[in-house]
Amino acid sequence: MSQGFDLRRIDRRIIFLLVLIAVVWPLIAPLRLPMDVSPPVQRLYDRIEEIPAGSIVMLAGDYSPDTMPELQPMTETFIRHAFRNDLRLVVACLWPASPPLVERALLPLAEEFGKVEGVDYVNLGYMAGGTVTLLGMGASIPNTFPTDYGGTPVRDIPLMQEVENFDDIAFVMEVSAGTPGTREWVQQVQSRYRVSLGSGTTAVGAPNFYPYVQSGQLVGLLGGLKGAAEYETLLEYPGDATKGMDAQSVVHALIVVFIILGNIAYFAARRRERAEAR
Amino acid sequence: MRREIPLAITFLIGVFMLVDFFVPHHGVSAAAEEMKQWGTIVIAASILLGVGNLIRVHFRKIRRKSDGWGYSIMTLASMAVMLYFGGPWGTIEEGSAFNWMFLNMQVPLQSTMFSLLAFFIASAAYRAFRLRSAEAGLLLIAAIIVMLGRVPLGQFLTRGLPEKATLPWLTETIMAYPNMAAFRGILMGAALGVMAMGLRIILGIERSYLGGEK
Amino acid sequence: MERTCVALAVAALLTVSLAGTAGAQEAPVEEALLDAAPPDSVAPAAPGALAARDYLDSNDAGDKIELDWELSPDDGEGSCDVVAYRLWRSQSASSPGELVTELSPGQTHYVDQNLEPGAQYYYSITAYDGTNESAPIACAPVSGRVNLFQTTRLSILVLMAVFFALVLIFTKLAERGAELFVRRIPGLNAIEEAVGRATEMGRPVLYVPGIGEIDNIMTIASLTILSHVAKITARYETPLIVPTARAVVMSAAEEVVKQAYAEVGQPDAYNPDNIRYLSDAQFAFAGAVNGIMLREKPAANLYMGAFWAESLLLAETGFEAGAIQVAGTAMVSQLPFFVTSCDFTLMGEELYAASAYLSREPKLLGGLKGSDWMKVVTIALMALGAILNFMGFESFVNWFQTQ
Amino acid sequence: MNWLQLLFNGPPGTPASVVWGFWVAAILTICIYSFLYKDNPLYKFAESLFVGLGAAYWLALLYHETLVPKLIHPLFPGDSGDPVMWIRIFPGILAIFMLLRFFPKLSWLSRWALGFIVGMYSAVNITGFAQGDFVAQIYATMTTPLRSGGALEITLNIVSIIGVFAVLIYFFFSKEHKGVLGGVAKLGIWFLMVAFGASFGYTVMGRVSLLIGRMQFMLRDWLHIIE
Repeated sequence: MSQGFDLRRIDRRIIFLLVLIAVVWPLIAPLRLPMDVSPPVQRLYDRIEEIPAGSIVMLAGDYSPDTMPELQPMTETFIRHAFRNDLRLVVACLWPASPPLVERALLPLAEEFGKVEGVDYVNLGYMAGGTVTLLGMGASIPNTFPTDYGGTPVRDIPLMQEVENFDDIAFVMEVSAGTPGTREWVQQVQSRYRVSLGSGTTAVGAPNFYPYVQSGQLVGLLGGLKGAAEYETLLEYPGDATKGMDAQSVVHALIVVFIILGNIAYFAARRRERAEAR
Repeated sequence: MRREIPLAITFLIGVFMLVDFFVPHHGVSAAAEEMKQWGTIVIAASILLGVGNLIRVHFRKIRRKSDGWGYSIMTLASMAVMLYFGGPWGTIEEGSAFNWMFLNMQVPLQSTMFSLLAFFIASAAYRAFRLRSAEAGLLLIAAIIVMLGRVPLGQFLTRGLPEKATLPWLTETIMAYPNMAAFRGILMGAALGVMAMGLRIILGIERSYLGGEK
Repeated sequence: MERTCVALAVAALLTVSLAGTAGAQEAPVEEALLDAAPPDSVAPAAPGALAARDYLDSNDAGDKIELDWELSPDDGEGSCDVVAYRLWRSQSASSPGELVTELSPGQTHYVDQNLEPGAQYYYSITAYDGTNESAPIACAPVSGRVNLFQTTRLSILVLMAVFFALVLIFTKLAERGAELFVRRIPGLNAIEEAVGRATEMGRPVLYVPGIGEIDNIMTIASLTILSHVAKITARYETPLIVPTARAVVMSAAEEVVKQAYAEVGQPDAYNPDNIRYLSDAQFAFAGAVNGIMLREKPAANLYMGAFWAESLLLAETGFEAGAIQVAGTAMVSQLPFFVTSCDFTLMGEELYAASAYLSREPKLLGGLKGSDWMKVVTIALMALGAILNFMGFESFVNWFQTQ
Repeated sequence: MNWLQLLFNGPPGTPASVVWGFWVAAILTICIYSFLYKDNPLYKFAESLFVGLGAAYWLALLYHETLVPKLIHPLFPGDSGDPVMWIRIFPGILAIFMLLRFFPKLSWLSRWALGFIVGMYSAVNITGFAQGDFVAQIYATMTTPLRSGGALEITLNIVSIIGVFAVLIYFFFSKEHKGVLGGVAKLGIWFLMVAFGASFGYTVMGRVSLLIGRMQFMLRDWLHIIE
């Protein structure tokens, strides 16, 4: 048992160091690996392309800083997509941390595209209540969000004169990190009010939502940083997600190697123990 | 009476919201809409309750000088400072001190906390994820395909092969068929569980949420 | 070209929204508009046919009318003359009535809301270029019908009623003491073997009830299983360590374990110091449990309840320490880590089934049996539907479409 | 030299508050990462800060974004010209009841508020799950295309219908898993394992992405090493 070098006894901190190197090195010296686009991302992009200019779309930001690296690129790219196609944008959040995070992407992009607050876009901010808030929006968005993020009453906002409920929204993009999130939007809004819904989620949540993609309840799905990078590729505007893909590749390879090595060490040790026992 | 009234409220509001789902009449939907607005207010109060509880726990820790009470002072102090900027008299918008604290303190703390998991998962990959059975083997093989196929590396490794032999195609096929089927089964089973629970709550069979008899 | 068109539309909408509210501001905006588009006296071509119908195929409160029209030839790619469509609504055929809304170019769809159910409305639409308006295009009068039931949701109501009936019938049967068969969950055997091994080795058993709150159904199910485990450890006189992350869960766990020890006649073997509150913070909790694993060397680690990201920290250390590990959770994202690092895992509904099996509580059994037979109904329906759909009989399948 | 300039002043035109913000964020990031070496006071300090800031943030947002527009303004419109919405007195009372939990003698009243939201959420969950996760999934399974598409696609579609059945049967507890039923249940496990494998891969991806995001911040915004 004690003979020789036992692969299983490596200090965790050495593993941590290897992971750190695997992340930092490709960030400093990019490998520029090729990028493919998966069907759910392509379908989401195509659906947004079909929306006539001038239509009102909604961005639902339901995430917090912990999942920002995955989801902020989706928010940014969707806003860019909407502004590029001259869609008007309403932002509504069920998570308290979302409004300032969306605002961080929204304000510079509005300036870049020359969009006017209150006319081309509005950030309605946060509202407590989760699922019940969604149902309230189904009846009346102005009653559910009486003021925007800055506290302006919605009846004083020109864009909101055209928005009563989901009948006036051509498409909803839900950027979701958990509950309330994609599942609640599908159940309460897409199912109940016939809304065209697309979603960007954390990688952890994405596999759960494939049934919704197959059934058409979601028109498309961005899963994790790779989904965000594919979306950036389609928009021909590589951002943080695309830049992170090389590091992502290297760390994945490292973890696959760890799993294989770990199992080899495990089975070797087991065989040795059995031999000793005999 | 202390239990009967809440149970009656639960029953009435529950049945009313069910009716609202099936009956589109204006009389129902107008009342239901106002109810939903009330829901957001009462939920907000319940969140206040949670935060209040947190404050109470830390005060208690400080008073009793229990383990790590110094950190509890830190927690309450940071809370007080942030509330000083963002309370009823303050402002929370872009450019405010409150916003600065959010972006430069809360954001890095929270996102770094969860990025620790990247290290932990790597360590567990090396030390604990084992092909201990045929089932676990199937799991790990699918995991490895997806891990490689969902990053550009997978495309790079299988470039030049026919489309249906590439890792990205294989990954998407796993996701869209067996993965989809299994999650649909889980979804439907979970839906039944939630519906049965909802029924028990509305009918007052399940009342553990009301807490113990006092 | 398209860009300027929309910019114009925005300017025009701005005029409209400002008009009336602030007279003083009217002039500059008007001027800006004049700068951008030289005044003309030619009205844009009228939009194409307008169609109005009761919204939701007569399935709503009757207060919404859905309108569709075809674009004016001057919209978009044409001469870019249209800056807005103006939709008019009237209660009589003779007058255009009031302006409902102005819509941006490119739009061909609108839902008019908050109308009086049953009243008859006449709609017309014009194309507008900022100064001139085209001839109105009208459509036949339309009214919304009041409905008392959403017929598209009939399938939901029927399936719900069947399911609820099953649940209530089985609950009643269980209350009356009927023998309701639930198969033994293999995970329970694994738990008992693990506890047995710990006893043989003379080392403690570690039971982590997750980090969920007490109202989490996984935590509740976990406490039922804890009671079962406590009875075995009490009989074998094996120490049982229960670390918790929530103060309320700790007191509940204390009650459960104490009672279990009393029930098997070993009240003195109960050691309150072994039920511990460690920390509310996720990673701090995981760190403290790992400390227990390394110091007190439990031979069996049981993880039952709601787990989040700390799952892999616990399972990794437990695996390293060489303990037998059995896990159970319905947190789907954590299941893969348990499956690959534990000897046995209760997956999803198995956790609830195990708790119903052990407690024999009527409400749990009723739910479990009701769900079971509903699954059978569902599979039969889906198989039948898929076959009928394949053969081209769509009416049966369409009954399940709820939109 | 230039790099030091960047580190302490940022690119030309950057306000000092932004540069300071990066420094604070970077230091806190390092405090958290110190946990990887071992649990230590720096980590505990950062953690307690995190808890306090998070609670304060939530309180402030609740007040400004929910309570003011929904409850306080409707009841006390001041000179804004809006009419008083008297009906909002009722949720106001329920909200106060909820907070009475803090006073042991009156805490039973909080059950009224609890009854209200639990009843509402139960009903909303019933209809939401029934429509979106149950009937809609039944319909989607029935309409899985079996006549269009290539042979491979049709085969995969049949496989996925069988997969749904097998997983549902795996979670069927009213009969012993023996014979045919046992075989189908076994098939169900395989489907579950492939799905959990996918879930595993995606979870790894997600966790790694978070680390990449942090490193992008450290290397770019703070240290100016990468673009």
